[in-house]
This record gives sequence, structure tokens and C-alpha cells, in this order.
Amino acid sequence: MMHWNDTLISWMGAFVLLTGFMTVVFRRFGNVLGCYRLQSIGFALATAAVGLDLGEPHLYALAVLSGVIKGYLVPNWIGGFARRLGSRAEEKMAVSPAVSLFIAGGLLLAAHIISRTAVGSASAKVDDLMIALALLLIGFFFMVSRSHVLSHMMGILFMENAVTGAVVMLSSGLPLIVDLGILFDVLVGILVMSILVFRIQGAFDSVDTSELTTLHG
Amino acid sequence: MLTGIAFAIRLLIKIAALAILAPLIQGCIKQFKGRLQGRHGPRLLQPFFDLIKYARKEQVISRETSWVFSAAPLFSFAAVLTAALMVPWVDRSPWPFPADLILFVYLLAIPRFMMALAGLDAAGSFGGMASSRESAVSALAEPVLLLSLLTIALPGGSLHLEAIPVAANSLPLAARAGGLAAIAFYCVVLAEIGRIPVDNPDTHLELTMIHEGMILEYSGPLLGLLHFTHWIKQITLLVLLFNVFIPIGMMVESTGAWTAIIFSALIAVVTFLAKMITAIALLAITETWLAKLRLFQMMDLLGFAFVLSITALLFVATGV
Amino acid sequence: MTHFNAVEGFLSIWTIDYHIENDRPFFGRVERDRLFCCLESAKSELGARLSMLTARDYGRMNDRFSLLVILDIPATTSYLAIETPLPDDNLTYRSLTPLFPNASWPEREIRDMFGITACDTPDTRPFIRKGAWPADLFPLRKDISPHRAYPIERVLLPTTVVEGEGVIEVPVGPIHAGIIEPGHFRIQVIGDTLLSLDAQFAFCHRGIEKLAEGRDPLGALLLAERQCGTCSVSNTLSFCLAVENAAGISVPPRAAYIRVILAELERLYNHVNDIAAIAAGIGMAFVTQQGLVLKEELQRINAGFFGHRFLRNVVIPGGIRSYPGIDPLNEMVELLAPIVRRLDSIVAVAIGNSIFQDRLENTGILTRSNANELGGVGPAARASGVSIDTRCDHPYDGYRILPGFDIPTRHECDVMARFRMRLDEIPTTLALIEAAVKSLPVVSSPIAATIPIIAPGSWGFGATESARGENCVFIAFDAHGRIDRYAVRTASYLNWPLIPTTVRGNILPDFPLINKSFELCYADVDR
Amino acid sequence: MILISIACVLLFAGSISGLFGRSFAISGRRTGAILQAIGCLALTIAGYQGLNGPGWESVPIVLPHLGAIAIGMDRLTGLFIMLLGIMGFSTSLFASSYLEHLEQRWNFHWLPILYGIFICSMSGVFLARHTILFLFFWEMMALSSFGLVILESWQERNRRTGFMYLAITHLGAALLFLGLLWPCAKAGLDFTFSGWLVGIVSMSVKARFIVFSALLLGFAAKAGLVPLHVWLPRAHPQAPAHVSALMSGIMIKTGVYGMMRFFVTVSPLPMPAMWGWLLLFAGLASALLGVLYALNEREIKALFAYSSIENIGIIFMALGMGLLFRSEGRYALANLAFVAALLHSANHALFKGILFMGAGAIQYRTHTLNLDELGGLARGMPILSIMFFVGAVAMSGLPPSNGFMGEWLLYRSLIAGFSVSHLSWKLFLPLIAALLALTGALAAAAAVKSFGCAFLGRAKKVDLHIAPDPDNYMLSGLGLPAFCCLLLGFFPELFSQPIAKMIAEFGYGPMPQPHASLMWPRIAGTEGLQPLLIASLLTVGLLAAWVVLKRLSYRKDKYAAPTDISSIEAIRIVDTWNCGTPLTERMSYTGSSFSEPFLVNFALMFSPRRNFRALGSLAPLLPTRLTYAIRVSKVFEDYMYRPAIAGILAISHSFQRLQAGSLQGYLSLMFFALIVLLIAAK
Repeated sequence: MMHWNDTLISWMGAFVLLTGFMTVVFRRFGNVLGCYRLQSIGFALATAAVGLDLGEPHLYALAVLSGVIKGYLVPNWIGGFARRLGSRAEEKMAVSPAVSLFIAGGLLLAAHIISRTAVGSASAKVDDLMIALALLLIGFFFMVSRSHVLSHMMGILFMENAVTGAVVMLSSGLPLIVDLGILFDVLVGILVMSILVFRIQGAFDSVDTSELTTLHG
Repeated sequence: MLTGIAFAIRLLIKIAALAILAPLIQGCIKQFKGRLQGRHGPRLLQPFFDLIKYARKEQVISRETSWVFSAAPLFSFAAVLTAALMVPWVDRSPWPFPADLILFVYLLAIPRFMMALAGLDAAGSFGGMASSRESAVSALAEPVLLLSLLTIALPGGSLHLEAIPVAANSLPLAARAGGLAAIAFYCVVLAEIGRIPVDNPDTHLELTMIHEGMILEYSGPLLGLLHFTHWIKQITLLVLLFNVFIPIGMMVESTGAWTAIIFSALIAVVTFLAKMITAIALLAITETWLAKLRLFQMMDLLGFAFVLSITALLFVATGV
Repeated sequence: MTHFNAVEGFLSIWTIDYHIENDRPFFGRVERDRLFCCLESAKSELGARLSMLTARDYGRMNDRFSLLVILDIPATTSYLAIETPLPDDNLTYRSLTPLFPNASWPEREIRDMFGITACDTPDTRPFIRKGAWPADLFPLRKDISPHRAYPIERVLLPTTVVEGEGVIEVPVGPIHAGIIEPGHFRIQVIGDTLLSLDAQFAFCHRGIEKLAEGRDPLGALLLAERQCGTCSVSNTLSFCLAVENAAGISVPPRAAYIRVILAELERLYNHVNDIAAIAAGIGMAFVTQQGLVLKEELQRINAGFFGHRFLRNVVIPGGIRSYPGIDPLNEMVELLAPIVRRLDSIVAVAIGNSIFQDRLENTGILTRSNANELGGVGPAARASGVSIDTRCDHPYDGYRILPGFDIPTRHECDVMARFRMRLDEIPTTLALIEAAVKSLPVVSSPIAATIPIIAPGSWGFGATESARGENCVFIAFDAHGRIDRYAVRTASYLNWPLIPTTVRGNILPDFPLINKSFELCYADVDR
Repeated sequence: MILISIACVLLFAGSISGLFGRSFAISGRRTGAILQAIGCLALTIAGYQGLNGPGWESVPIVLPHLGAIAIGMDRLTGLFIMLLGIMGFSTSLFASSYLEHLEQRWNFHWLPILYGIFICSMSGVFLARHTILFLFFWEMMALSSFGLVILESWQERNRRTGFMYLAITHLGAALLFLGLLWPCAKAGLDFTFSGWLVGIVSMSVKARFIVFSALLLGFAAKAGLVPLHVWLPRAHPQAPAHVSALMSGIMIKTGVYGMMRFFVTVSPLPMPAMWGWLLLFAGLASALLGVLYALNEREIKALFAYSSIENIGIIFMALGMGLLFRSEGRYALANLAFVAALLHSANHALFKGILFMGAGAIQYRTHTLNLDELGGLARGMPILSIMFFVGAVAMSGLPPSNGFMGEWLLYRSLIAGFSVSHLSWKLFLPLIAALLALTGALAAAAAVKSFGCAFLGRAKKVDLHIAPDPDNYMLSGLGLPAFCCLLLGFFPELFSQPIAKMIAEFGYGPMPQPHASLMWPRIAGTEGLQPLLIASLLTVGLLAAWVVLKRLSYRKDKYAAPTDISSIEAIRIVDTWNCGTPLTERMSYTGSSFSEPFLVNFALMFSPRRNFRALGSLAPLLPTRLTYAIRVSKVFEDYMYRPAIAGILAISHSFQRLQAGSLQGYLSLMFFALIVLLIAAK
């Protein structure tokens, strides 16, 4: 019988993977944002569970901090910002949702193979690494398959989530200051990107990158 | 001889329970859904009254129909009943009965096949429309149904439905694979029993019907039989969902002291009822919370369920 | 006044004789053979929109029939009526459909009811006649009694089939599974892909126009009120405006404000109902049920303050019959605000649901050019970027005096735009009600002007904005002050032809949703 | 041996009527067909004996250089001969009436001749124990079926189809020549099967790979495995229905027979797992593509032809599973998979026979096979519809039909692969099982489409009054396989036990126990189906519901006078609900409309291009004419064959340029050739 926080970690792993799959299905920005919110909360819970498992109090702090920032502040921020841009449904999906789903499944398989060769198939960390790697790849695929600038931003956020998740799962977290640094970095990144997006919209009347194919002086 | 009699008694008890619970659950879902929407909702026993009403009505049959029309409800009923008897309800002791998982999935395909034919039989476009939609939806649902159950059954090595929980020997829902497979299975259950977001059971709007479209031409006792069949299918799938993924409280083997058996049976029945209440709440909330998906976005929902069950399979295959 | 001069110049060129009076539509008489060219020029020079096309039977020996075209000249606040006498031996005219595609239905109807044929029209099928009376009998002619019964046959009109292997037809209606009015939609589909739609109506034609003939205005009022349930106020108001127009009177200020309140109350409960109906179209039961609760509350307010759930029996020619007084009306305004707030919270649930968004967005796109060419009106047209609203374009009653209000438009053109359009209009409606109640004079002035004896042969025209768009009434009186011709053209009649252009290429299960996003009235066509 | 000779004599006797011209063939149609049917009966008995009893081998002729031309009978041959016999018997009976509507053709007399040769050559393929003889019969079979396919050769399209068939079948045969004769040559020009075996054992791994690849391609081309399937959906619908039934039922199974004979029974050789995976995935691709294209077909016979590709895919999946298990040394499971392959071969032969003959009967009565034009036949042809229904149920693999029993075994063996501790096995095999379920559901949809659009609803362009049930000959031709389908559904061990014995005789592992029908109650701890139990439960449920309903339906109305007949049976016949409008035949669902949701869902596969036009002067608003057309792409034809053919044509064109006609040109060519030769010879 697994210990209950093992179960929690295991569940949260499955849960964040689920949110990863959901992101590629949804055409609509609001849903993607919702997925990000859920995923961040899932990661925060997993972090807390790992902290409990290892008795590392700084992981609790990280869990609370990242839960609040990435599960509440950042999505709200981006949501308001999307409303101001007046973005509607993401209509131009290069790949249909069903096909993207199967591609995401394939990425999971690839992640499994990579993580097996990386950690060795006997290690218990295989699955955790696999999930994190799969989320990273799915985030990247998400960026590739969409043309909206906001989606690109979301893709980066997903990848960041995956990276921090992998760090926590694999090495029980770096010193708190490093994690905080990463968090801060993300916040600044979003700030810069959001300013850029407004500039792009001002200049081109569109934030669809598939229309931004010619260079402007 | 003794096992034969015991088997017959168990069979009869199960049939009686089906006859009572299947309409009752339908009534509960409708009532609860009504409450959630701010209505009073129909009476809990309304499905029984409906059945009695249908039994008393005369039959109105289209002149365009052939033998398929009358045969389809009978075939569907027989298949669904057989499938329903295969699913363990309160006890996990071996059932002297081919409770094979693949057989179960294929038995559930019989009503779809027959009703799709019956929909085409009356020569109207609504029936045909519903048949073609049902075929398209079920084609996507069937692999997920099989795969999500397989992910739970495979590690144990047995494909017998009552052996699945025993083989897993713990709470499948607690593991990653079990959780993902349960979500996938629930998506398929929604599609199979024609509930929102796949089909709207309350509509008779001509152009959006799936299940209601196929039974549009039926009336009187045959319509009653079809509804009853559908309710049996509904309760069977719900029981399967809960008993496979949360096999808590089920009776294991009827050996030991007299009182112990009675006690465990009592516990099993109570947990069973609790599971059913949860199922009712789950369905009613889902139906109130969601709206009907666009017809061709069903592909996305079922594809999502399929990928989830593949992921579950990956976890199972790697043995975590 | 330059627009005014332009119209006058136009009339002087094309017409035999013309009249220009204040507060009445411009009127001109045009020869039959010049009619098409005249309208062509009106369309290109004045930007005219076809508002109404009908015919008259004067019942005399010579020059018995004439064709009546009423145009909306958007640049002016007035309409332009053009009458064309037809020779008795040759009741034909050149079809106006190539010019105004929305003339197709009235042309078919005129052929059924008067036996006046449009030449070269693309659609030669009957419109009203469904085999219920012989083909050589024309009910709106004066020599036909309204009280004759004919054996009814069940006949469906032929439809344009889509050529191609495997294409099938889906008939929807006239008898539906739900409690819906009788309309027949013949849909050509391949699988679930909708290829074309043919809408057929008038399965329950009641002959209201015929029944009104020979009645006095108060007698015909009952008919106008009961033509349709949900547009009762608007239809009555149009009727009263037409009668007042013919009599040359205007209503007292109190009546004018109360009429605005009534019209807006009607709009309010209709919009709430339409919002619930759209949610029902995608099976979103919670929003549907809650929306219907609000609609019921609004209708109870109607009944409580004006005595009728559909606001009947209040508007009469010359003014209104009664009203509850200022204090109760203030109380009513306070009751409305919380209902609208609750509506907002319910709608927020719907709009926040991604399935809801997915179903509504990009579904049933009514392009702006289609809406323009087919002369769409009301929220449906405004949701496609056509800024058209009778309350602004041709203000009547209290709308003339109330301070300016904004008419929102949207540009997404889809079901979601039509859904949001109704939401957008509700604040305007509330503001109008509030402003009307505030401006209501306290002094006890009369609430209805007396209708003088109407001059023989005079006619009037009235147009109001209902929840679905512009409703028009044309009334002509005979020598005894009784109604000689009562012609109605409602918003539904103009907007129904929009739907086939909207649904093409959508999937079949979305058709009910698109239909509900227009939420048009069948009874207004089967009048 | 004697039975085989009798069969051959009778089959040729039946063909004699064709030898004396068309008019004689017409008058001798029935006699000839019945003679051939009796011949097939003899084949059935011979096959039954072979399947159950000891085999035999005999050498009728000994030729110089080629050695003893042997024929022989063992269980494997017996199985296929028996199937051929059953199906031949049914098709001959069927043909005795069915051929009537073909009598107007100028080349009618060729039909019985080619048909006799066709059956004989197929039995020759199964019986041959000598590679040259095998290849001789193989070619005979190809040529006679080619003749049957191009009988309607006055149409250019048909001739092209025929030549395409001939081209692919010859390509396959050429590969078979390589794969069969090279090992024999290695073994010192011993052309018997045992000589082939000796040769293959002595070959290097690389050479063996080439031999097996050649054999696989040759047999797969005959079986119609994707991507070598393109000929099948064109050739099968074009032949007369009874010939299509034999081609789909038996002829493509010669590929399966060849695989079993040369891949599975080669005892000492360990086959690498690669072959298993290859067959498994090729089979899966065939199954999925076949059923998807079947769904999209509007012609019944073409639909069934694609369904044959699907079923061949399923059979090859089972073969692949068998080879996979063997490569792991799991012989018991491998044997189970082979049983699945052979049982499904038998099942497919039976139900596809019903379906093709049913299509023939439809064509015989209505002169069309277009599902968009048919409909409502079930009321005129109730018996035919019931038989067709049995076929459709078996095609969908629903219990308790024989189709389910075969597929169930395949599922079992796929899922049993989970016990092998390779990740790829654990991951891919359950996934393939799920895709097999997808195939099954799609096959059910295709069956609904074929049965529903032809027999139910309303006819679109066909006058139903001229479509009563066909005569007893045709019905009995369909009835025999229909009966066999049900019989095998209830008692699959009738076939599976001898097949299991046969597999066990290959010498690997224990005898598989595929079905245990009559276990009551279940023996504790066993996994398995009890088909008879399922069937009886289904029947009990059915009967119970029926009895209750009958009681309710015949309840007397208490308000009506007792003499009123209508009051006794409380059933009222009315029009179909059509929203208050009269029902027209345009409202009955067509095949194209039925499969439209699949086109949308699997758009990636079909890439449908729709063309909808609204015409008229006021076109988008008030169109006066509307047209619709759709074109669906076929992956392998559009992206593999067409470019390949275009490439070959381009190359040959460029070679044509060499034929410039100028003397200097030829001389310089010869000069270059000389130089190249000199360099090469150095």
C-alpha cells in the first residue's frame, strides 16, 4: 500500500499530464488559461507533497508562492490582458485537435523513451521525469501549432512549469533562492512579452503571427 | 446441483434488482437534474409509471417498416440484459458465467447495431440521421471503452469482469493509470448512454437527436422495452465504472461464519447504494454544468479519452 | 433639407403626380412600365430600401388594381410610397426581385391574393395558397367573401433540389415535436452537412387583412393586437400610428411616453426569452430554465402593471386606454433592475462556458452584404453591422422627444453576435423606460386624442421597432371611414429569407440554434 | 483422391455446356451448374476427410527434370478444400438461377468454362505438393479469374481494371517464382515442397530474407493486403456475383494458405520477430483502411470488396501474432493465434459468400447495386433479407455469430502478449486491440450501411414491385453459408478443434483449447467463452421479451366489440412520422449520407473535396439550381501508385528519346555500351 503522499504525488503527476493534454484540445484562449491555472495548482500541490515526503520546509514556501503566483496572479493578469486585446477563439490551429492529441500522445511516448535512457529504467523517477519532459514537449508543440502571440506566451509558461516541476520532482528542489529567481524571471518575462504584444498589435493590427511573415522596417 | 441452484437464485435476485433499480436511477437522475436547474423535476417513480403507461398503449407502427423494426428492440434487450448480468454488483465471487470483457464490449455493440438498423427502417430522415450519428459516435467510443477497461484488467491477467478488482488488489483509482482510465471511461459512459455533452436526452428537437431519433417511430410496449433497455445499459455502465475503479466494500468470497457473511453483505449493499448515489450526482452535475458539444467535436472528446487511456496504458506497461 | 429636395426632385422626374406633406410618407404615382426604372433609380440615387410591397383592389370598374411600393429612404426620416395603377386587362408588372431580392415573397403573395403577376421572377411558386382554395380565386379581391369555406388539401410546395449523388431531404415541420408554430423547412443535406434550406409558411393563414376590411379602427384593433403574441404592442402600435397618420392627429405626450414604456417592456421580455431560447438550442438547461424564470417574472410585471401578460388592451388609436400612474411605474422600474442584474449573472455562466462559446461562435454567419441586400432588420441585422433601427431612423411617439439613445451594432455576424446583441440592447431599453417614466408629465392631460371622422379615401402608414425589427402597417379607408385595405409587413417577414443564406454549409444540428438566434415569428407571416 | 477426381470430372462436365457455344450454354445452364455443385460436394467431403482424418499423398505423374509431381491432402489443405467445397456448392446452386440475367451476353458460354477451371485450379493450389505444380495452378487460377473479371469487356474501364488485376497478380506470381524456385534450385533442383524446405534451410540469412520477402509480397498481393490491394476493390465487383463470392471467399485465402504453408510450417527455422511485427502492422493498416474505404463506398459489391481487405488484414494480424509469439518461444499462444487466423479465414469465406451472393440477388432483381438508389427491399424479400442480415451480423463480428468467435481469439492472443515482458509488446498489443475494436465498430457501421440502405427504408430509384424473393436455388445457395455462420457461432469448436489439432501437428507446443462451448457451469479458474451459453442467454432474454410483448399486443380492448378484429391486435399501421408532410423517397437515408459523419471524422484519411454550387442570376440569395459533388482521395492510389506510374512513364519517355532514329545516335550508343562493357569486364 502506497503512502498517502506518494499517492498524492502520483495523482498530481497524472493530473498535470491531463492538463497538458487538455491544452492541445482547446481552441479557446480562456480554456488554455484555465488549464494553465489547474496545472500550476497541480504542480504546487505536488511540490508540497514532495516537501512533506522529504521534510523540506522550503518546498512548502515554494509551493505556496508558486501556487499563488502561477495559479492565481499570472492567469488573472494574462486573462485581463487577453480581454483587452479582444482575442476570440483561436481559429487558426495548424493541426486539428484530434491530431494534436495523438501527437501529444506520441510526445509522451518519446518522453518515456528519453527518460528511460536518461535515468535508467529501474529508477522510480522515470515516470516523474517522463511527465515533466512530456509537458515540456507538449508546451513546445503547443507553441508550434498555434499562431496567436498569446498562445506562444502560454507555451513558454507551460514549458517553464515543466522545468520547475522536473527540478522539484527529481532533485527535491534547488535552494529556495534559485526557485525564487526562476519565478521572478518568469514574471519579468511575461511583463516584457505583454508589452511587446501590445506593440505588435499597435503596429500590425493583428497578433496572429502567421500574418507576420514579412519584415517591416 | 447445489451450485446450479445457487446460480439460479443469484440470477433471479440480480434480475429483480435490475428491474427495480434501473428505472429508479433514471428517476433519481431526472429529479436531481431538475433540482439543480431550479425546477421541481419529475417524481422519483415516474419511470415506473411511464413503463406501465407504455405497456397499456396500443402500438403504432409505420407502414414502411420491415421485420427488423420489431426485432431490433428484442435483440437489444436480450443483449443488454446478458451484458448487465455479467457485471458484478455487490460480490466478487466467481460468476458461473462468461463474464468476459471483450464479450461485454461486443454485447453492448448489439443494441447499437440493431437500433441503427431500426432507425433506417422507417424510411424517415430523422431515424437515418440518428443512425448515422450513432454509428459514428459509437465507432469512436468502442476502442476507448475496451482500452480503458483493459488497462485495469491487464496487469491481473484475467479478462473476467468480476476478477478485475481482485486482480488489481487495491484501489485502481488511486494510481495514475487508474485515475486517467477512469476519466476516459467516464467520457465513454456519457457517450454510450447518450447524455450531455454528447447527446441531449431531454430534447425532441428533430435535428439534434441521436438516441431519441432512432426510437422515434416506436410506441407502446416496444417503446417501453427500449427505454427499459436503455436504463439497464445506463445502470450497468455506471456500476461498472464504480466497481472497477473503486472496488471498495464488495463481498469477496462467501465462506466463513454465517454472521460474517451477512455483515459483509450488508456492507456491500450499503456501499453499492452509496456508489449509485454518487453516480447519480455525478451525472446530474455533468449534465447541468456542460452543454451539448457540436456534433463533430465529439471526435475531440472521445479522442481525448482515447489518448488518456493510452497514457494509462503506458503507466501500466511500465509497471508504475 | 437637401435630402428632402433630392426626394422631391426624384418624384418630379418619375411620377405622374406626387404629394409631400409633413409627418406623412412622400407619395407618388408611377406608370407601370416606368416602375422598375423608377425604383432602380431610387435605389441607386436615394439609397432606398424596400420596406413594403403590396397591392390594392379599389373595387371599381376601371383602374381597379394598383401596386403599392413603400420605400425606406434612410437619409430622411420619412418613407416614400409609390403607387402604380395596373391596366385591367393585363395584371402584370416587371418583377422587382432582381432589384430588391426581398421582393420575392411579397410578389408571390400578391399573385396568390390578388392575381397580379410579376414577370421574370426567379421564384414562381405560390406563397400563401397551399391548395386550400382554387388557383383562380384571389381572396383579397373585393368580390370574394371572407366567410366562404373551401375544402383543405395537404399540399407542399415543390422545392429546388440539390443535384448530386446521395443528397437527401429532411422535412422539418409544419408539425413539430415541440410546441412550435407551423413552419415547414425543407432541408437538403448530405449526411449532417446542410446544403440548402427552403422555408415555407402560411400553413395557418388567418386572413387578418381580409377580415379587417369593412371594420372601423377600433374593430380592427382587436385583430391587430392578436396577430401575434410576442409582437402584440408593436403591431398594435404600428396599426395605431397608421390610423393616426390617416386621421392626421398626434397623440398626447403622456400617451406617447407610455407607448415607449410598453414597447420597451415588450422588447425586454422578448430579449430575455430569446436568450433562454438560444441556450435551449444547445441543451444548456440551467441557463434556459433560469432565463425562462426571468421572462415569466417580466411577464408578471406586465400583467401586474398593465393588466395583460402580452400588454394587450392598452394601446388604442389616438393614445392609450389607461395606465397605472406614475408612482406604480417608478416602482416597476425598481423591479426591473434586479431582474436584469440576475440575467447578467446567468448569462455570465453561459458565456464563460467554452462549449457555449464553441457552439455559438462562427455558427450561422449572416454576412453584412446579405443582410443589406435582403433588407434585414432588427437585432439580427444590427449584429451583422447594419445599423438600422426604426426608433432612430423614423422616430415615432415618445422616441421623438426622448433624449438621444445609442443603438449598438456588432460585426461578428454569427449566432454569438446575435446573442450578445440582445444583451447589448437591454441597457438601452432600461434607460428608455426609466427616461420615459421620469419625463411623464404629472399634470392630468388627456391620455388619448379622439379620432376624428376620417376623410374618405385617406390612407396612413405606421412603422415601429419591435423586438425583431421594423413592423409596418399600411391602412386605407373607404368612403365611410371604414378600413378598405389593411396591409401588414412585420420584421419576421423580412428576416425569414435571411435564414437560408445563413445556414448553408453549417451542420444540421446547428440549424435549430441558428433559427433560435433569429427567433422569428411564424404568426406574423401567416397573418 | 477418388473424391477429388470425381469432383474434377463433375466440374468439367458442368463446363461442357459452354464448349458448344452460347445457345447450348443457355439451355444447359441449370444442368451444368448442378453438376458443378455436386462436384463441389465431393470436394467438401474430401476436404472434411482431410481436415479430420489422416492425410494422403500421391504421385500421378513423374516428369523428367521436374521429378515426381505430387499432390497431397493434409489438415491444412483439407480445411481450405472443404471451405472451397462449401462455397463452391453454394455458388453453383446460386449460379444455376443467377446466371439467367447474364444470358444476353455474347460471351456467356465462357462463364461455365472459366468457372470450372477456376474452382479446379484453386483446389489444385491447395492440393499441390510440388512447387512447379503449385505455380501452374496459381497461374491457372489467376488467368481464369482474370477471364471472369473481364467478361464485360466491351467497356474500356472494365478492360483496364482487368489488366490492372492481371499486372498485379503477375507481379505477385513472379515474386512467388523467385521465392519458390530459388530454394528448390539450391536444393539441387528438387522441386517438391520438401525440396524447398531443404533449400531454405541451407540458405544464408540474407538470401532467406529475400526469399521470404518475395513470398510475402506474392501472397500479400493475392490476398489484397494494403498496399497491394488496389486491384481488389475494382476486380471483385466487376465479376459476376457468385464469382465475386468465390474470389473474396476463397481465392484471396490462397494467400493465407500460402503464408501458412510456407511461413508457419517451416519447422526448423526461427523467424525473427520483425516478420511478426511487419505482418501485424500491415494487417492493422489493411483492416483500418479497408473498413474506412468500405464505409465510403456507395456500390454494395465494392463495399464488400473493401471489407474483404479489412478481413484479410485481421487474418494477417493473427498470423503476425503467431509469428511474434514463436519468436519469443511462446508456442502455445502462437498456436492460438494461428487458430484465430484460420478460423477467421473460414468465417470470412462463409459470411462474405452470403453477402456477395446477396448483392448478386439484389442486382438480379433490381439491376442496380448503388446504395444511393436502393432501399426497402426487406419487405419484398424477407428471406433474402434475413440471410443477408446473418451475413451482416457476422461481418460486424457481433456475438453470437461466427465472426465474433474468430475475432475473439485474435483479441485473446493480442492481450496475451501483455504477459511478455517487452515494453513494446505491453504497449502496442493492447493498443492494437483497441484499434481492432475501432475496426470492429467501423465494420459494424459498414454492415449497417450495406444492409440498412439496401433493405430498409424506401427505394430511391427502384421499383420494389419487381423485387420479390429470388427462387429457391438462389436462396439455398445463400442459406447454406448462413446456416454455417450460425452453426459456427454456436459451436465454433466444430472448426476450431480440428484446426487446433492441425496446428498441434506442426509440432510446436501443446494443442490450443480455443473454445469450450459446453462448460456448464464454468470450470473455476478458466478463461474462455461459452458460445452456446451466450447464445442461450440471449435467446432466453429474447423470448421472454417477445412473450411479454405479444401478450401486451394481443390484449383485448375493453371498449371495442369482441367481433372487431382490429381490437384483438392492438397494433395500428400508420405513415412514418414526417412532421406532417408526405414521405418521399428522397427523405430516406442514402448510403452517402450515412457515411458522411465518418468522412468528417476521418477527414485526414479521406481528405474530401466538396463542391457545392448555387447557380442562377441571384445566386447566393435566391439560387435556381444547386449542385453538389464530392471527391475523396485514396491514400495509396493517389500518393503511391499514381506517382509511381507517372514516374515509370516519364522514364520510358526519356528512353524513347534515345530512339531518335539517327544513325549516329545509335552508333554512339553502341560505342558507349562497348566501352562500359569493356570496363566492366576488366
